Amino acid sequence: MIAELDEVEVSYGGRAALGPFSLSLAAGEIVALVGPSGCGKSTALRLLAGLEAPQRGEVRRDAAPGETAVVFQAPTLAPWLSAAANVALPLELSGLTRREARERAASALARVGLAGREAARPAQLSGGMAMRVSLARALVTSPRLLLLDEPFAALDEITRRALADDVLALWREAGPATVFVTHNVEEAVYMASRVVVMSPGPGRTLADVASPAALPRPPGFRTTPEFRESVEQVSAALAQGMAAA
Amino acid sequence: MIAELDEVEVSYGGRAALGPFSLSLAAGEIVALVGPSGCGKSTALRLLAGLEAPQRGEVRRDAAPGETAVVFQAPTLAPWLSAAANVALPLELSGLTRREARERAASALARVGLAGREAARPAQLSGGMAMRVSLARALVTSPRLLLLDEPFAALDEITRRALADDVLALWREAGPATVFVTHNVEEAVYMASRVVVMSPGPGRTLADVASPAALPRPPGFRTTPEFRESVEQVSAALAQGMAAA
Amino acid sequence: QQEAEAPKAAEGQTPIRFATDWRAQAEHGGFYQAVATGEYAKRGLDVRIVQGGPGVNVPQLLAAGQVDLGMGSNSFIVLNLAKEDVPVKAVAAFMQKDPQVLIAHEGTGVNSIADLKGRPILLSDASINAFWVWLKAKYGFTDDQVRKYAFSPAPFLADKRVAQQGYVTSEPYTLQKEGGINPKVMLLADEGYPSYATMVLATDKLIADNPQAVKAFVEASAAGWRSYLYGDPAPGNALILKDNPEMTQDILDQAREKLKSYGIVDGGDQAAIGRMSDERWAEFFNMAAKEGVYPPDLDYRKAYTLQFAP
Amino acid sequence: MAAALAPIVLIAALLGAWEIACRALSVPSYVLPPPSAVGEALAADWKGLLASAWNTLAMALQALVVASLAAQLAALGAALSPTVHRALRPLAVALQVTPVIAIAPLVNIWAGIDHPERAIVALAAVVAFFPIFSGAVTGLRSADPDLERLFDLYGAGRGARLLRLRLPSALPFLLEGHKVAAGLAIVGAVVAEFVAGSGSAQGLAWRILDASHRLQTARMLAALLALGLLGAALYALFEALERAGLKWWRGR
Amino acid sequence: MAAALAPIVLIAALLGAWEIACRALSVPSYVLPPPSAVGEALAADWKGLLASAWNTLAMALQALVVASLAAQLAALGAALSPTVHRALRPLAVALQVTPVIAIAPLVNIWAGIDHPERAIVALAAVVAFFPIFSGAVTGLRSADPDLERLFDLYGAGRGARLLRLRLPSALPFLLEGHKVAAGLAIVGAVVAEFVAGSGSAQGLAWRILDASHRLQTARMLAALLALGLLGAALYALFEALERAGLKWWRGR
Ligand SMILES: Nc1ncnc2c1ncn2[C@@H]1O[C@H](COP(=O)(O)OP(=O)(O)OP(=O)(O)O)[C@@H](O)[C@H]1O
Ligand SMILES: Nc1ncnc2c1ncn2[C@@H]1O[C@H](COP(=O)(O)OP(=O)(O)OP(=O)(O)O)[C@@H](O)[C@H]1O
Ligand SMILES: [Mg+2]
Ligand SMILES: [Mg+2]
Repeated sequence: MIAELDEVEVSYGGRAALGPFSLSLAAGEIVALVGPSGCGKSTALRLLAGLEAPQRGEVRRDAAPGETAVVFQAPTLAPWLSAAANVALPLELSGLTRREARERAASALARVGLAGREAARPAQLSGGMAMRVSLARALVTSPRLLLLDEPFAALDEITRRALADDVLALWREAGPATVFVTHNVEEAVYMASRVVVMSPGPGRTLADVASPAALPRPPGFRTTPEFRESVEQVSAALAQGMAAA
Repeated sequence: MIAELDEVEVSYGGRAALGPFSLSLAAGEIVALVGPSGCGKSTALRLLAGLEAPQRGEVRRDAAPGETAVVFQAPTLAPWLSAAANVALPLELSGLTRREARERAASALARVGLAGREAARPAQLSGGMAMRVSLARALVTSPRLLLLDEPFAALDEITRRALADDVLALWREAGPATVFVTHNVEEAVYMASRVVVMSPGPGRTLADVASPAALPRPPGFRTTPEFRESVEQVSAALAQGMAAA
Repeated sequence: QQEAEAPKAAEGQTPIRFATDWRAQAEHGGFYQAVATGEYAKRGLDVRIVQGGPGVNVPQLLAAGQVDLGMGSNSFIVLNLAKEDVPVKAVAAFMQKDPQVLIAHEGTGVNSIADLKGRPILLSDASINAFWVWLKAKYGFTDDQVRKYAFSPAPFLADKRVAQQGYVTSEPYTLQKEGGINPKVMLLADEGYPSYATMVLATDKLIADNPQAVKAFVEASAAGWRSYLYGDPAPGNALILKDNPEMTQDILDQAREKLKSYGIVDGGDQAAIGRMSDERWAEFFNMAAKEGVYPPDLDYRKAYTLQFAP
Repeated sequence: MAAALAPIVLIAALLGAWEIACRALSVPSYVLPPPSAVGEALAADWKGLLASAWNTLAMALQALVVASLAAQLAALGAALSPTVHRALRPLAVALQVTPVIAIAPLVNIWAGIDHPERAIVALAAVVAFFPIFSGAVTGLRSADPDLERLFDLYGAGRGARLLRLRLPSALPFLLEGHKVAAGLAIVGAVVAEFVAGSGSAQGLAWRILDASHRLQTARMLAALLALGLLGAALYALFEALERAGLKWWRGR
Repeated sequence: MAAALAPIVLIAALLGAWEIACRALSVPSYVLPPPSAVGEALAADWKGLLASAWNTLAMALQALVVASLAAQLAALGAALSPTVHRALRPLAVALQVTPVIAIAPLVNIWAGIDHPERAIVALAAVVAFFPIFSGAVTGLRSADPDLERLFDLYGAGRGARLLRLRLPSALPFLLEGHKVAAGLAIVGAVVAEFVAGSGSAQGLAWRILDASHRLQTARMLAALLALGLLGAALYALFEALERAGLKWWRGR
């Protein structure tokens, strides 16, 4: 167990935002979080990262500082740093030499399709590019706990699939426990070992759909009937939750 | 003709970002813009809005100030105003009384599923909620020219489809010439009378796929073979463009 | 508006506003005494004293008509007015000796002003083009001796080599009381420094329009000074303490004592209170003009009038 | 709790060290009196000090209000028209670098010898003007460029843009400017009193100056302490205002 | 072009009105001389004025450097430890509200009677300190909260967080603080020269005071004009710096 939410509840200014909600994340697991807009997915991610504390319930984490990487829903880049410097930042903070950090940053940027844009400032990048820099910064540190908040939302289908495979490749190498939020059900089923469907309003668990196949995915997985069936199952849970609200 | 880009080229700091690119938008048309991340879609939208001038080529517009509405890629809300006040802002600026503006804003917020959150500040909203406020602000003015930059990217499938139908309903009422950027090919084909596919790098037009059916969509349109065919066509053009790069 | 706010004169009295050059102190004692003992009222004047301060420019107040009469601290100030063609004249001098002193530490080999040659001296900005000119001319002092005096004697106390300027009525007592030393005090006037001090300035217009009022003011002030120095100073002191709450009785007492013992006001001759003379003005002007402070052809006589002086 | 005590402990330690140093080195009290002497002066004078401090505070607050209004009006004018901006900027800077003592005589004449408090307020306002003006000018230009673009699209006029976009965007800079200006208004009121307080003004300034001339350093430090407390209180007020303002502004 | 001329036209108009008013009302020149008289004084004195202005500028720049270093160090200390912050803040405010004239004698003693320039720099630095300190403190707290969260996650130490997040985030506020402080350093140098100069020192303060003592108001205004130009030039420099700095900071 790397991280666990145990019947947590969060509210802002008296308005319930999440829960009661539980989620347990074992080492090497990939969990997809899907649910309607505003149900508390980002909040759950912040709890898992230890950036916020719940009003009720408990959060248990087994990751030291520096072992967690997060991609926030909006690209959170330092405007005064180049793309490469932004990506190199966590490496430099963890003690790597500047040169090595920059080298690794450059290769991480190339991996997300931004070779040649190392020197660009965040303000000079398109929305999708900025999000990819943010993703590169998370992947470059080889974290034990990886938390991704809609990392591919601003990306076209092809780039999206390429990056999904990239995250899976990283996962094969280092095996970080991963939670990612997505609105794309197919993506959720393709990438995750488990898909957690949340209800609207203050989000609770509606369904917890295990993957029909082991990770990494067999080739052609997206076209198998098991895949379609899981997608149907998740979509149905989602639709049911929203209809009930 | 409401707006037209005529062989425009844009570059930033000597690096080509768009073009040469042409796009002509007739009254009452809905054009979807799809293309890989960083190809210049947002740039093209800014040109159409008259917020930026191209280095080469010409932009022609036939919309007075106040007749254009834009949803930027990131929700661009005033942090010091409530959701309702943000939406009411363009109305108040166009001379409506405060009361009427607030009433209309409230109904626009209800339309995007944010009834009851009128008083919330942008910082208290989730990413998808903020984007919906931004969309409500654009729709509330009944513009002649509507420019949407990935308005549904941060939304779940169900909310997304509901809002797409909402935009189409608005279009039926007021018939604004609309350009919207999306990464969802099915959405593009479903909503648009024409899908323009852009190439990577400095974006050019790769394909211009007309809709197989008239707007508004017949019921069950998403399951027709014509729909699937158009989707295939657009996807193929996209994949081809990226492979060539 | 000015009219409405002008002080109401008592029945038949001429209202006079008199601006001093500093906060109320014993150096203004005679004027306060004259107010307190009714010397002005007796002569048909309703006098209000307006205290000065660091930013109060008496000649400008006079020129702008904000006050009727003002105090001229020394002869340089009065001649500066003449040089700039300000239509103002000195009508009486209530200090025959300028109380300006130089102060040095005891036991540093300074026995007279001449011994200060080559030593650092703390001088205020206003002194540089005033008595410093005289010192340079008479003793061969040079500008590189000058250090800034901001009216705190602390830097003087901190450094034995240093000398400083001062008023005979003020700094020596401060140094004695707070600094615990008995410094060497040298009065410039005793070495022949020819400046008057504490003059009464009147505008040419007032002199022309209402010479009786000026005359009455000078007479009453002289009476006030006589009473303050040789009578009971309590009424004047009470007014001073009221106007300047920072003032204390001991400071007033010692200052009055110094004014008397050094003969500052009357130069040793009670009858001379308020007096000015052409010779003394000529002497002063010739000294200053020789040092280049004024053009030699300046008509210094327009700076004063002997019409009212006793 | 321990954290709240820390500054008190620090200050107590500083005072203790000062007292011991004064006694051990037998520093003459006109150079630097020990805190105990300052305390005595404070105890002896506190009534007068309180009255004077109140006087100075009243002047400073009036000056702050005047400066705030004038600076914000000027900044609004500058924001409405680049021409006004170019014309006002050098004047504002010139005003900032003009020493109070140089213009005091003119202001004294203008205010009239019977209204030294007007002169004091005017001079202190001159001192406090610039940080608010500069903050307002910078703040009025700091709006989110994308929001500016939206206002372009809405066809918003200059006035509407100013009131509904630039002014609220300027808030953080305005708050910062006022925080700096508050202290300047106080010191401005004191300095103005030095040079314009023709007798009837009874603030802290004359106490400080007189004590300094008379080498009564303990009395001077007591007055300075009162001034410092005044400044700290006003600053704390403005910092609380800034925190609340920013919280409101950001919406969380 | 027309826009560039506007301020010149405005200033010319103001000067014209002033000249006419002076002549029409025959204001005595020692109260307010007409601009032509100021111009003459300027023409007659310009060499000396230039030298004095240079002198004052040199003092002001040294003071600004000292103030900038001290204020930023203090702000960094405050950012590293809330305790230091709580302890420093009231001291900084007290320093801001302390009138230069009150501490001048002490500073004079400390600097030594033969080094008035040290005293001037120290006093002017005291005057310029606060806006930089306040701007730095505010700026160091203004980092994007999400970036702060990322630094939490990276397990960044206080030092690293300060250097790599808070300091760069503070840049806009630091620039604004320096802009305000630049003018204060100049006026601080002038005031310090009033109270701590070497009597014969040749800064602008001496010229202003001397002219004022001699009732040569035109000469005084010429010196004030030189001071204003100095301030405007320094301000323009800092504004250009601010613009360039912000452009760099934002990356566009
Ligand atoms: N700082 C805050 N203050 C007040 N309310 C907040 C705050 N942050 C989030 N909320 C509220 O908490 C709820 C959950 O927000 P959260 O961001 O977790 O949603 P989400 O599931 O990530 O939505 P989305 O898919 O739109 O990003 C929302 O109703 C939101 O308005
Ligand atoms: N202000 C700017 N300065 C420099 N370069 C810029 C600027 N704005 C955009 N660019 C560059 O222009 C190109 C096109 O950007 P644009 O935002 O139009 O892309 P996009 O198609 O909208 O991408 P996405 O789908 O990721 O939002 C990108 O390479 C981007 O780096
Ligand atoms: Mg979210
Ligand atoms: Mg874009």
